[in-house]
Amino acid sequence: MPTDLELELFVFMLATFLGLEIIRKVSPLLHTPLMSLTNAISAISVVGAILVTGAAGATFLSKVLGFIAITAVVTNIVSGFLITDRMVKMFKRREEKK
Amino acid sequence: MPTDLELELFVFMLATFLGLEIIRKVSPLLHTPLMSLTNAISAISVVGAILVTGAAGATFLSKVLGFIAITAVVTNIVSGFLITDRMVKMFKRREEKK
Amino acid sequence: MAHLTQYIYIISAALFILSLKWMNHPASSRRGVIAGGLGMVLAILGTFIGFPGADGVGIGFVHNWPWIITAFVIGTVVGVPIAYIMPMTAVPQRTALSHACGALAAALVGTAEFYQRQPHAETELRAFIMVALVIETLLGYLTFTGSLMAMGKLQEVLPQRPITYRNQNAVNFLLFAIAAGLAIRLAIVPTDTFLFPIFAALALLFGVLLIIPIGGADMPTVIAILNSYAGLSACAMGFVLNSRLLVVAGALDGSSGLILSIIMCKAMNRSFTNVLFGAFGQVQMSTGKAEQRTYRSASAEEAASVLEAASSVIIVPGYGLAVAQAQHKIRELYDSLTRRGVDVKFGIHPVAGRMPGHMNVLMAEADIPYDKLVEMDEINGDFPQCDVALVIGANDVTNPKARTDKGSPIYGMPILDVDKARTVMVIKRSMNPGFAGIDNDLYYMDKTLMLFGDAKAFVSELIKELPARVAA
Amino acid sequence: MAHLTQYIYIISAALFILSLKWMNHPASSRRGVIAGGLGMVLAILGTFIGFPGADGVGIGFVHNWPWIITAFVIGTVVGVPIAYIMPMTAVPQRTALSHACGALAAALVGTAEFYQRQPHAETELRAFIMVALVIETLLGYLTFTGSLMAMGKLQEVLPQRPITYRNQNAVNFLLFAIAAGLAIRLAIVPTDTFLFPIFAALALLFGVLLIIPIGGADMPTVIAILNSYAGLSACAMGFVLNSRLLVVAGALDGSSGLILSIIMCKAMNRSFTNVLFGAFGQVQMSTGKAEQRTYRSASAEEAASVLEAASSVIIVPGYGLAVAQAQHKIRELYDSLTRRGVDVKFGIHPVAGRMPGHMNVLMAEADIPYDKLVEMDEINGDFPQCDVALVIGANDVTNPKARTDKGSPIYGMPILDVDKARTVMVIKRSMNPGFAGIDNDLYYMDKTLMLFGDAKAFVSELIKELPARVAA
Ligand SMILES: NC(=O)c1ccc[n+]([C@@H]2O[C@H](COP(=O)([O-])OP(=O)(O)OC[C@H]3O[C@@H](n4cnc5c(N)ncnc54)[C@H](OP(=O)(O)O)[C@@H]3O)[C@@H](O)[C@H]2O)c1
Ligand SMILES: NC(=O)c1ccc[n+]([C@@H]2O[C@H](COP(=O)([O-])OP(=O)(O)OC[C@H]3O[C@@H](n4cnc5c(N)ncnc54)[C@H](OP(=O)(O)O)[C@@H]3O)[C@@H](O)[C@H]2O)c1
Repeated sequence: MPTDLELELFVFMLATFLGLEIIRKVSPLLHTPLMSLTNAISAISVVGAILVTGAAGATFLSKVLGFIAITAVVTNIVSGFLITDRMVKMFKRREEKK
Repeated sequence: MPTDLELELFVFMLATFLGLEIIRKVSPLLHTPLMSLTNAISAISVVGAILVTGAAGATFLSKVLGFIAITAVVTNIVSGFLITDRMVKMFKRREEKK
Repeated sequence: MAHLTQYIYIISAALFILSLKWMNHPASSRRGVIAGGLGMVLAILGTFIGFPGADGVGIGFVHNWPWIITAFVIGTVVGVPIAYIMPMTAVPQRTALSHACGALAAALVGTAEFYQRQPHAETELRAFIMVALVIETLLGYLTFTGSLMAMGKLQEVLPQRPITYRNQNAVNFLLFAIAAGLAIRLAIVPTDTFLFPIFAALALLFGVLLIIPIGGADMPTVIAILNSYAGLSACAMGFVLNSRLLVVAGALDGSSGLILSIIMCKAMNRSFTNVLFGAFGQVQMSTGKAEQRTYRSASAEEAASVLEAASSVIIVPGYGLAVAQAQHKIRELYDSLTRRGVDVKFGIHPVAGRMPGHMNVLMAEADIPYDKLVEMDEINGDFPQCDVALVIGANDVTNPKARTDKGSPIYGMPILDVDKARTVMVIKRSMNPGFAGIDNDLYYMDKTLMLFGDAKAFVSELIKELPARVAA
Repeated sequence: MAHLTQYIYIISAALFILSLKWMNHPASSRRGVIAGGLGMVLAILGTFIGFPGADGVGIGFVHNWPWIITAFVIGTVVGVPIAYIMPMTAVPQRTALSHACGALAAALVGTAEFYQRQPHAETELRAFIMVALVIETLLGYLTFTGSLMAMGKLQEVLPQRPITYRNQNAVNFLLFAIAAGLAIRLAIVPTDTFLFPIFAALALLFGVLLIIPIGGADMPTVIAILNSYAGLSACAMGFVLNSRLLVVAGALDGSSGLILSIIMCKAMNRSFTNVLFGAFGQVQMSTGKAEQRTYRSASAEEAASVLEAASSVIIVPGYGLAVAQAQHKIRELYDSLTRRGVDVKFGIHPVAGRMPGHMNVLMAEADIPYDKLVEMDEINGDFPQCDVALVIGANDVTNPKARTDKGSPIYGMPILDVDKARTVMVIKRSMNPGFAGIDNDLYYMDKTLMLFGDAKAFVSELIKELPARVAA
């Protein structure tokens, strides 16, 4: 039976190929919002931060580090998605007003 | 801990996205070789056929079915890769002879 | 060793992905085939190395070597000649045959697993495994017979025309419902072994019934769909055996079939359901007869003089060229015109021929450089500046009715704008319609010359006329 | 509930993938952002739902709620204003800051796991987990300080110019070697806890040292590379926590950073190593002084009359436009010219500004329709037919030396062919060179008019002149 490492490596391989394919197709118009979007997505480490902080046997150190980590990534999540949204909303084909 | 099903579904999801991205980019020139190539690749079920036939406790039925299965997919593997190779070798940009 | 196998599988999956990636361009396509082959060899070796022991884990030994080796030998002995003898015009049939083989293998492995695991049904045939297993066998068996039927139609062993009868769709649906019912029952009570043969037989039958109402000319789309099913079946096997490699390879195959069938349907301006349940070819066949209209025909000699006077020619190959196996003659024509300083290009319609990309393979086989094979969207701008459009065995893909006649069955299908060329010449054997069974307005235009004859024979004559005229 | 979580994670990963896929076009990009946000919310909810019990499996409860909730509240309270107050010209700095936050979080989680798991080091800090863990913390800490440095340089809090000293690369390498050595030691003997703080400190220091020799103008490329590192760090966390969702999201982020940095390096015709170790900006700064050459300058009034006589204008925005925050004024200029029947387009160079795509965002912010923003390769064919090329705060990306002068540091970098336009007008404050520190031959051409002044102020004047002239 495959170990966890082997499973994760498999997934990593697939995800990297997929990432390279998809990102290559992103319109150059949108490279700046793309960067802030991927950044917001990589704030998925919030999952790890919650697991560390909320664990039953969390030490005080874990709680403090986890607390800082959650604060940092939640800031990223909130500001990342909102600012990306603000950016992409600006892109309009035809001028609406006037 | 995730079960096998959950792991495989995850992999399936990734592989399907990846497949759709990659195939969409295949040159229309090569759609016919593409079909025979993917067909050769899906002969990976040879792995399952070997596992069934070569298992320690394989029943006679398993051996017979596995035998037919191996024969069928090995035919696919051999003819699939060779004929695809024959096809793609035909595509030349500049004429070599003359 | 079992761990080594897992790493080998990761490499093997990566090679399969690279293999398909490299098909995006002819220059890298050969590398793609080699990567795919290497991935397969690694996967097979890895499977032998990592064989589980009697206890299901750890290092073990492969049993029943004689069976396995014999099967490998037979498969190789059969496979090699198929690859080298098969003419390129028969590629669609070979593809259908190999789908049948692949699907059969998946179905048989599923069947073997089902019986083999019976003694430990409780643990080894749990609900999700049984669901995957019935999907694997259902798709496997129906794709097996379906692909054989498709092959028969393409090889013209079976009748090309759709076979229809009253309530056909209802009968098919009922059959499918019974098979699905048995599948559900088996998934819940995997020990009902007596149901399995009935289930398998229904799946086999369903594959046949699914294909008979579909016309021969729709077989290419059907093959792509069956390709997809075969892939999904291998994928389901991956779920049963808990093998990611199988899941990935199956998913790649499945998405490839899906995308190719979508491309074909789009190029024909039809929907999936229309292909699968439309019995398209037959219905239209009868509407072909219209009032007598006049056209001009010409001899090979006249045609040669027109070609010689031209400075740019676009050749449009179609299904008739494949039927006549005229690709090598066309290459001679191309050479002979190019030598005279004529600019020759080929206009390739995505569904010309009997498989997507079929014309490209035939032209490549005849050593025509691939940068001369121009896709529809690109070449359509060139027709108005082109002196002669030479249509060889193509019909529907040049029919201007697709643009203008809302009532026509091909209305909306994108076509090659052959009618915009200064002169049009059409090589075909008669005024008979093509696959869609409708008259082609192109043939009745003032600037069109009909060149009657078999594509191969007529092109040979053309070639003979050309140097003669230079000498004169 | 733990199973439900796994399915939620699958959906969440699929949403992230779709999110990036939909960024391929502005029309679907909003959907992309929403999908990404939804994926994130699902992932967070799924984590709460599936929290493992005290025994590590089964249903459990989240502990330490007050800590978690407080952190969420603070994060939200800080994040919202950042998103709404941040001006678009400061996007590069914000991106650097958020890389710092993300990397810090990954590093801290890794650190916490390291100490938390010490009691069960045998089983929970096995070799492969420790390898992943040291990669996570190494990349996390160095990206944290590196990104802060990058932000400082972009915000011009820190000196822009590269700080170099003798044997710099040797010192950096030595430092990295020590950190790597400690990492290996920790991976082998995870109970050597006293080594961990030293390791972390070295990683933090290395992040600083890595960035100081890089010039401020190279920060955009550096940010993309750090983006990649932050992604890989999240990925490594996925290996430690055995979470596929983290692996996938991290890999997506990692490949995005990689591809963007490759694009930037290509657009500047430089290599990775050159960016990271070249101390490029400084060396060139001194070569800027050449013999006195003559150029023509013009007033806003004269410039306005040239613009009015034109029937097609291509505006080329550059870094100076961002500095001057002139995007809204340019929009007014665009409106005013368009109203007069002038055809106005924008020529966007991939590395104009301080981030890939930076100019597009600024122009979009000013409501300029995105079909008027034309990429370099497409617009270059239009310059010869264009009456006026109006360069606003751009310099290097228009320098013809890149095409002709093999000795120039920007030789080979693809540029906008501004010099092919009938008339060229350049708005900048002086004859000073741009980022590459070299003279721009464009300014000395007979057909070039220099318009000296701050971009925003000068464009305002231009706009004022335009209606006045119509009234006259
Ligand atoms: N490629 C695909 O993937 C695909 C898939 C599904 C359906 N189809 C359908 O197939 C059709 C393909 O269009 P097409 O224009 O290539 O073919 P077509 O419309 O079927 O016409 C072929 C023509 O070739 C002529 N022909 C047959 N044998 C010949 C010979 N030996 N020498 C000279 N001419 C010969 C026939 O006319 P005579 O009998 O007068 O000689 C016929 O009109 C389309 O309707 C398409 O929708 C294609
Ligand atoms: N975008 C990216 O991703 C990226 C990444 C890495 C490096 N870079 C580099 O950045 C450079 C970008 O090229 P570029 O042409 O956009 O910029 P540039 O070559 O740096 O030139 C900017 C010009 O704007 C002028 N300027 C500055 N402030 C101004 C103001 N307030 N009003 C008017 N003009 C002002 C400056 O001249 P005065 O001082 O005379 O006014 C300067 O010559 C390239 O060399 C590129 O390689 C870009």
